[in-house]
Amino acid sequence: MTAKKAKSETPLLDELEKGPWPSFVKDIKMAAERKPETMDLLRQLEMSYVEKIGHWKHGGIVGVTGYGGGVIGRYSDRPDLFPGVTNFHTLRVNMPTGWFYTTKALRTICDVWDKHGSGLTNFHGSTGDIILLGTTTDHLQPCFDDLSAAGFDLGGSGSALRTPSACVGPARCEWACFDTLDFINDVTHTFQSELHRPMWPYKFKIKASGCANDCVAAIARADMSVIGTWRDDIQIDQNRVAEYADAGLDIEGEVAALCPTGCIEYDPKNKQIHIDNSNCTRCMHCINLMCKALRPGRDRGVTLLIGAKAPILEGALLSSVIIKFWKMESPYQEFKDLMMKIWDWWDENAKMRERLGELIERLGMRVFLREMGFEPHPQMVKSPRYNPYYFWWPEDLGLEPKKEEEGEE
Amino acid sequence: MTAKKAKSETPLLDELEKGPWPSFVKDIKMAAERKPETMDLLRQLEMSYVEKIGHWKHGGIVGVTGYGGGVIGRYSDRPDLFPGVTNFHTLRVNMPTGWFYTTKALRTICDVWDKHGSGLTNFHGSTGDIILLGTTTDHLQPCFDDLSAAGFDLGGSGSALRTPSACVGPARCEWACFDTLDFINDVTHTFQSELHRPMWPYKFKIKASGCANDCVAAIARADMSVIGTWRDDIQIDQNRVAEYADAGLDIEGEVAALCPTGCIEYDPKNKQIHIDNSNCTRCMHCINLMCKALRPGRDRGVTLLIGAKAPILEGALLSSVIIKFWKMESPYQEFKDLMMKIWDWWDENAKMRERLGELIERLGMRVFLREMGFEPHPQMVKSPRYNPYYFWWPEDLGLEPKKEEEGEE
Amino acid sequence: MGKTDIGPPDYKNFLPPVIKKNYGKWLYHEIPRPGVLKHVAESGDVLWSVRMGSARLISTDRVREYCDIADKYCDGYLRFTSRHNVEFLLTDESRVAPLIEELTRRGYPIGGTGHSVTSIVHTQGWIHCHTPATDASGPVKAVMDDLIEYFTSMDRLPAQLRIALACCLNMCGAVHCSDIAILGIHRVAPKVLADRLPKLCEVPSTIASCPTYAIKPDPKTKSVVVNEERCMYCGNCYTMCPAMPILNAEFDGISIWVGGKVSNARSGPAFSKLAIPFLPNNPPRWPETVQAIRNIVETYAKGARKHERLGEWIERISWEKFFEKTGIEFTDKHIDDYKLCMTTFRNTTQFRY
Amino acid sequence: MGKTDIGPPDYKNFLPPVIKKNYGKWLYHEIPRPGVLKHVAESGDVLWSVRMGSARLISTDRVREYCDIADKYCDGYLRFTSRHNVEFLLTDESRVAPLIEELTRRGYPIGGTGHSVTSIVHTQGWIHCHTPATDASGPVKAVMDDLIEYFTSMDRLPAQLRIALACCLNMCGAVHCSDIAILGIHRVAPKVLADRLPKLCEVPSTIASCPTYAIKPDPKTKSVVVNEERCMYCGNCYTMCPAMPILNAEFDGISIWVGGKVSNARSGPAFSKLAIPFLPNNPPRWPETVQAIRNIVETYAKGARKHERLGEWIERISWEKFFEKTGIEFTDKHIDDYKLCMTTFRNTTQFRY
Ligand code: SRM
Ligand code: SRM
Ligand code: SRM
Ligand code: SRM
Ligand code: SF4
Ligand code: SF4
Ligand code: SF4
Ligand code: SF4
Ligand code: SF4
Ligand code: SF4
Ligand code: SF4
Ligand code: SF4
Repeated sequence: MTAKKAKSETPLLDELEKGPWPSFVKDIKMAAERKPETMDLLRQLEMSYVEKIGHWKHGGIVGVTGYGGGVIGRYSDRPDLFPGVTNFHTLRVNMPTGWFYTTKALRTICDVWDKHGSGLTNFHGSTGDIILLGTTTDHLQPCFDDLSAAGFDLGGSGSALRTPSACVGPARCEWACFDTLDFINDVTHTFQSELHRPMWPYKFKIKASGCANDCVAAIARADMSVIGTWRDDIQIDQNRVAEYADAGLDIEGEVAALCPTGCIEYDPKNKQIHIDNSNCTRCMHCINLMCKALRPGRDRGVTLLIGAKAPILEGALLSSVIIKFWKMESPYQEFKDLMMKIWDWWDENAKMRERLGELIERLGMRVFLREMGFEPHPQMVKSPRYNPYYFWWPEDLGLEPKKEEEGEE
Repeated sequence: MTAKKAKSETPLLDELEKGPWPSFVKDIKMAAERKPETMDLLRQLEMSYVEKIGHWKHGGIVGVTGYGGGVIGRYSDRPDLFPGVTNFHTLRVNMPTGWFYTTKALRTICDVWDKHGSGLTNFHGSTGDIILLGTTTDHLQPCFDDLSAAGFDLGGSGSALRTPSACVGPARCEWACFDTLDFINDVTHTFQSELHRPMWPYKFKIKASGCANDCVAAIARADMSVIGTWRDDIQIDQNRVAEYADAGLDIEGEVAALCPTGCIEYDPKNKQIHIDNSNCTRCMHCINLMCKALRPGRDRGVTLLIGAKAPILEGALLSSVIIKFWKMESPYQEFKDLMMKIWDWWDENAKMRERLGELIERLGMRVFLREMGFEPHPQMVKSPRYNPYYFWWPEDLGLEPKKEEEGEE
Repeated sequence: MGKTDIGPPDYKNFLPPVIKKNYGKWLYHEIPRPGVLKHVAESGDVLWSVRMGSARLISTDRVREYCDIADKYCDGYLRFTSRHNVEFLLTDESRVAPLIEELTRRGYPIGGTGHSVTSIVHTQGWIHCHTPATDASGPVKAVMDDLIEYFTSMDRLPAQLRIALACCLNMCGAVHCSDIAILGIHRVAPKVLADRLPKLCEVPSTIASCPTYAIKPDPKTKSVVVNEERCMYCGNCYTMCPAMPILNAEFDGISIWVGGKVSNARSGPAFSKLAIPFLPNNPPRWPETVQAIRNIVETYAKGARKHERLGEWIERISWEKFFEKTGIEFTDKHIDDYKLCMTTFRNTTQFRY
Repeated sequence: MGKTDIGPPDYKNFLPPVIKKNYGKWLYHEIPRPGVLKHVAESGDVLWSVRMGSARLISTDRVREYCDIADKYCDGYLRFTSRHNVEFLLTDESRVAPLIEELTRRGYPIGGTGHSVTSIVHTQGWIHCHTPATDASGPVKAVMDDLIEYFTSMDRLPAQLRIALACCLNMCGAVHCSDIAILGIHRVAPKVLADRLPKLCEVPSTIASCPTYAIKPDPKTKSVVVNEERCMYCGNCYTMCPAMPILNAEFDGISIWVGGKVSNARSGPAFSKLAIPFLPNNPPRWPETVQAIRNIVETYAKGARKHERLGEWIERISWEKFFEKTGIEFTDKHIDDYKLCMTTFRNTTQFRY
């Protein structure tokens, strides 16, 4: 064993085979046993570990017929040393919504990938796709063809709709306030062209969580964040409340005292809780702690927030509320119409590589609301403006509207 | 009476003679009785009330010999109608620190002003000066000469140091953590030239409050805000605490529960309070409510904050902490040195009409700290940065420092 | 010619003896009744201060009247506060009641202490300035007439309530951090007097004066043009260049801002936020403004907990409830669209319906 | 050629029968032990989920192994979580313990539920990307090896703790809102390959790519120059233009960010804030990074109250105490100097010493 180590080509990486957490190095070696080219990935990576620098060239454009995305082109900058990864492109495969699989489906993907690629994958990419990691240019189209035949399609990349994702929702979670899976699956199928053919100023992401716990981090990273909520009262089973108390939960300290609006009153004598629902902001904390006793209300739907993104270019943004409450039911036409409207406006007005949130930042929320025909409401803001630099529409003053110049800059 | 009203030239303004709050209209009429020109002020104002628009021309530059400021030039745009206010300039007279007066001093000012001006004043302007409101160009120098002879001097205007101001402080307030009056008086005398001869990119304001209650609103409106504080423990007289309790103060609800850091524990049985001073942020709330029982600590000094200003141009700013704690004792040399250093840096780097806070916003706090030789500390920020766009000094990396290019833009 | 740079007179010469003696040695204070402060020194000495409202814009006659009163009751000592109230300073308790009586007889309001509405910090307006969008002294008089009971009492409000007025966006009062701010606003872009501009102003600095880059050079006229879509009427170009007048009788008026504060007590200093984007200039009594402020004050007084400043109350109940309870309409003007706007958007599903 | 636009396969075909039957009708859940979720439906049906850590970067062999296990215990049903853990889905309680036993025997960690450190969301790093300042899988492996006891337990932490890693400022994980974020950073300006740039890139769009306006045209070379004073190494120019490489073996490394969160529970979503500006790339085990994170985790675990997320804890104790307790040095890098910096400054005298 020690003898073998000593002769290893990848002594640094070998170190990462040890330890309790599953080792990607083991998996690369596993794949390399069947696919010798894949060993060049490990070798190149070892060189990176020694030199502390990456060895991939700036991505090139490769793809499959009919699509403008779904493939990330990648080339080694040392094909002389690592010919096996001279080109090593990635395919993004749209995962089944909610990341549910049968072993049959999974094995099918493995079969295709063993035929066409490195044998390495990511389950999953951080947008949610199945990442088939590393193949050559000539295998892209055949690989796609086989995937398609097996019922799989590519996900998004480039200036297109990115693969939408949903929390596990009604499939397993008692708090899902709408059908996240059906919704995302439906929307994904509706917007196939937007997903596969980049034609916008930049990327656009849609993510849906069934409740405010936001288990797909939609508010942090989706241009359109769809979050389940309700608008009536939290359902309370007082007997179950008493059971929690009897079981030793400190309802006063752990539940009531941590309610962000202080709207829970706990009566320790009768072991009952009273919620002032008019002040409840549906944050989920009390429900999270007492799921047997408390449930979301019955009148359920979603809150829509828009604009989240990572820092590049103008700084990170979180999504912000534009619709307080919508019923969200199949076939989701109202939502789809809204998406088309938003994309049209964005497409028309945005600069290259300007995400929706940045465009709104530049042109002003009031312009966006007006274009969408939405009424402003205080729930859209943490607080109203504190600078006095606000605009009046000519119509507000009974004057002639001016010719549109907004797109100009 | 009604008959007289009917014939009034200023029926709208006459309306404002009524009502319980002191009426400026009465005072203008009072002055006008002695100074007929002053009646033209009321007449012009009545025209403004009818037309809903001001009638003063854009200010012109007038002044007294040797000074670049202290006078605000003002001309009517209807000298044809209101010859009495054809020119109607204002003198800013530096108030005695803390706005304390003897009647003798006040009467002296009145005498000078009755001789040279409209007989109208503001006690005081919102920066703190005595405003002598309205005189002609030819009276400016004689008025100044008489004021000077009486021991008064002009305050600031233009791109200069503005009249510094202080809360009543140790003269009457049990919470003054340093001598606000002596400090401001001293600093004002030291920086007479900076006050009277505009030579900076824009105005600069200094205000000092003896404690965090900030009774001169320094943090909201002074480029340099000096706020008294302490760094040891709040002094507690437990007998007095008990007296408050006996007198019916809800110490738990009104004091402890409103402490922003929750660092007060109240023991209702013994009527004692315990303060965890390591978490006390010296907000003053508990002391404000129980001044007989609680007093600021004994090791007193100031916190320095910089950069406040009104919204023009780049948006309003509040001052922010740069020095956590300084002893602040006569002759305040360390403070004065700091001011010179700050002004030098600002003067060298600021664009026209760029306040200190805006300059720091543009060039970065790190540049300011480095120039001042201050160590960064977490108390300077509400929270560390959340964008990853930070700079490394070449020295941080062991590289050659680059040539200064900051002033360039 | 007068001596220059003598600076202000030494305040020490103006301090009453009791202050000189107990300077820096005050022990505690009480507010036995509205407008009356009783400061007790470590020595046991007592200083009484009687606080009285003032129009701020006053005649020398008025100042002399103050002096007469101070001579009669206060051995000639008085001061003004940072909010322009007058404080008569006495040591003899027995003269406090007669002083108050005389002040009241002369028509002066006594108060402004503790949980009250104190004087409105304000500015020049149509009395003396060139950029006002409203008057200063007039609206202040109208509002204080209306709120007088809040000045002369200390039991009608949960906490102190500070109102300020500025007649234009220069904001010469500290209105940007007031419980309630009254702010004059313009609503149409400045006119460009193209013929006079090249003579009166520098084109580059005029262009640079605009925070929203609405001003562009006009090579034809050697003057400038304003892109009205981008102008938010701040008036800064007019400050820099007299050939760009912005005053407009038809569209100028008042906006109302709420929830600011200066003290560090409990919560830190905070900016005031927009409550009402526009109210008309309606001299002499600005009834819409008076009524709007009374509505906010009363709603606050009814809803807030003890010691809760207006802004602290709103933070607790939420802005949506503030708009609901006051009945004030929420508009697109309320939503920030200036540089820091993204920090004001609601990035959470947490809200009240 | 394959059919296009067929979209993802219908997830309904992949749901186990118990889910199909109880879809949308779940009543409550319990977490009987770390890594095991018990969901009870209104019908009384029970679904067991056993959660297992995964390297995410896995071979098809590994996927087939998962399948074998799922076939053996779960009638062929399994899923992955939004954080790349594997969940085996069963209805038969009696098979839960044997499943766990087998997984453990095969060396898989079970956990990631409740108040635990779950899998680290991460990115490509040196495995597949062109802009990384560090590797992804390597640091993740090193950190998780070290924190394994926090993955497999639920009683060591006050609340859930979410770690994410991104290898460059593009931040392909949601690292900007993580309890702890590991972020690869560059620290020197890109080199300009002036000879190749005019061929490979558009000059105007290269200039426009820089958020701090550090790039200017260079008429001489028809290329561009970088003002190094203004460059903060974001790498966006390199994304746009391959002729501006930014990778640098000597100066690239890792920064650590803390206190972000995504859920709306109690407090709203929040960005992570800078804790440690730089740690060196030290493969294969990045000991400085591992140690820094352990220190933060332990300090938090010791100090926070139950249910308090890392950021909620810091908000309560203050940032100054965070730096004091963790012993992390506060530097000028921590002070924001980008667009919204003024909103991060301390505008109050309220602080702890
Ligand atoms: C006289 C004056 C200082 C001066 O140098 O002139 C003053 C005097 C006192 N202030 Fe003040 N404050 C004065 C302006 C201010 C200001 C500035 C302003 O309003 O522009 C503030 C900040 C306002 C803000 O936060 O927006 C101010 C915030 C306070 C506070 C903090 C209250 C709070 O809870 O936020 C206290 C504490 C208290 O009232 O218990 C205080 C307390 C006091 C005490 C009790 C201090 C003392 O022990 O003597 C004085 C009497 C208070 C009273 O009137 O009830 N003073 N005080 C100012 C009187 C103004 C007036 O005529 O109304
Ligand atoms: C007289 C006074 C208002 C009053 O009625 O009390 C005043 C009056 C003027 N201010 Fe002011 N400011 C006055 C205190 C303030 C304050 C409050 C303060 O000093 O505490 C502020 C906000 C604090 C600040 O400085 O940020 C203030 C912020 C401004 C600004 C905006 C400055 C900024 O950086 O945002 C301008 C615009 C300018 O400088 O061009 C301005 C400009 C002006 C001008 C000179 C008009 C102009 O555009 O040139 C006004 C002359 C009016 C006149 O004709 O008499 N005034 N000005 C105050 C000075 C009296 C005194 O000396 O005691
Ligand atoms: C399986 C998964 C959804 C999925 O579609 O894959 C999921 C499942 C559950 N989440 Fe989640 N969450 C999942 C990602 C998330 C995320 C997203 C993320 O981390 O990137 C979040 C937001 C994280 C954040 O705030 O930074 C998230 C915030 C929560 C919360 C809020 C906790 C809090 O106090 O902030 C709860 C409530 C709770 O734990 O009591 C919750 C609760 C739950 C419950 C109890 C819901 C239920 O009744 O079934 C599920 C089991 C929780 C557990 O593991 O203890 N889930 N959950 C995700 C598992 C990730 C993993 O493998 O570790
Ligand atoms: C594969 C993946 C990381 C992973 O290992 O999981 C990834 C990889 C890349 N991302 Fe990403 N991003 C991935 C999810 C994300 C996410 C997370 C998400 O989608 O939820 C984000 C943050 C959310 C957001 O969009 O704001 C993200 C923000 C970026 C950005 C910055 C975008 C911005 O507006 O701030 C870039 C830069 C760009 O687009 O030029 C970027 C660019 C890239 C590129 C294409 C590199 C480039 O500059 O062109 C990377 C290709 C790596 C490679 O060679 O394989 N990637 N990227 C993720 C996609 C997998 C999937 O489809 O499931
Ligand atoms: S977001 Fe809500 S509904 Fe969806 S899985 Fe998480 S807790 Fe359940
Ligand atoms: S959901 Fe949140 S806000 Fe509503 S009662 Fe429960 S803890 Fe309070
Ligand atoms: S700021 Fe403090 S010390 Fe000065 S008067 Fe106000 S309460 Fe007293
Ligand atoms: S001064 Fe403020 S922070 Fe300190 S104990 Fe008193 S109330 Fe608490
Ligand atoms: S606020 Fe504006 S209009 Fe009023 S005095 Fe100040 S500068 Fe003049
Ligand atoms: S008023 Fe303000 S926004 Fe309008 S043009 Fe002038 S400077 Fe620009
Ligand atoms: S974070 Fe940066 S380096 Fe890492 S995968 Fe994304 S784009 Fe590539
Ligand atoms: S790395 Fe970023 S900041 Fe530096 S030049 Fe390139 S785009 Fe500009």
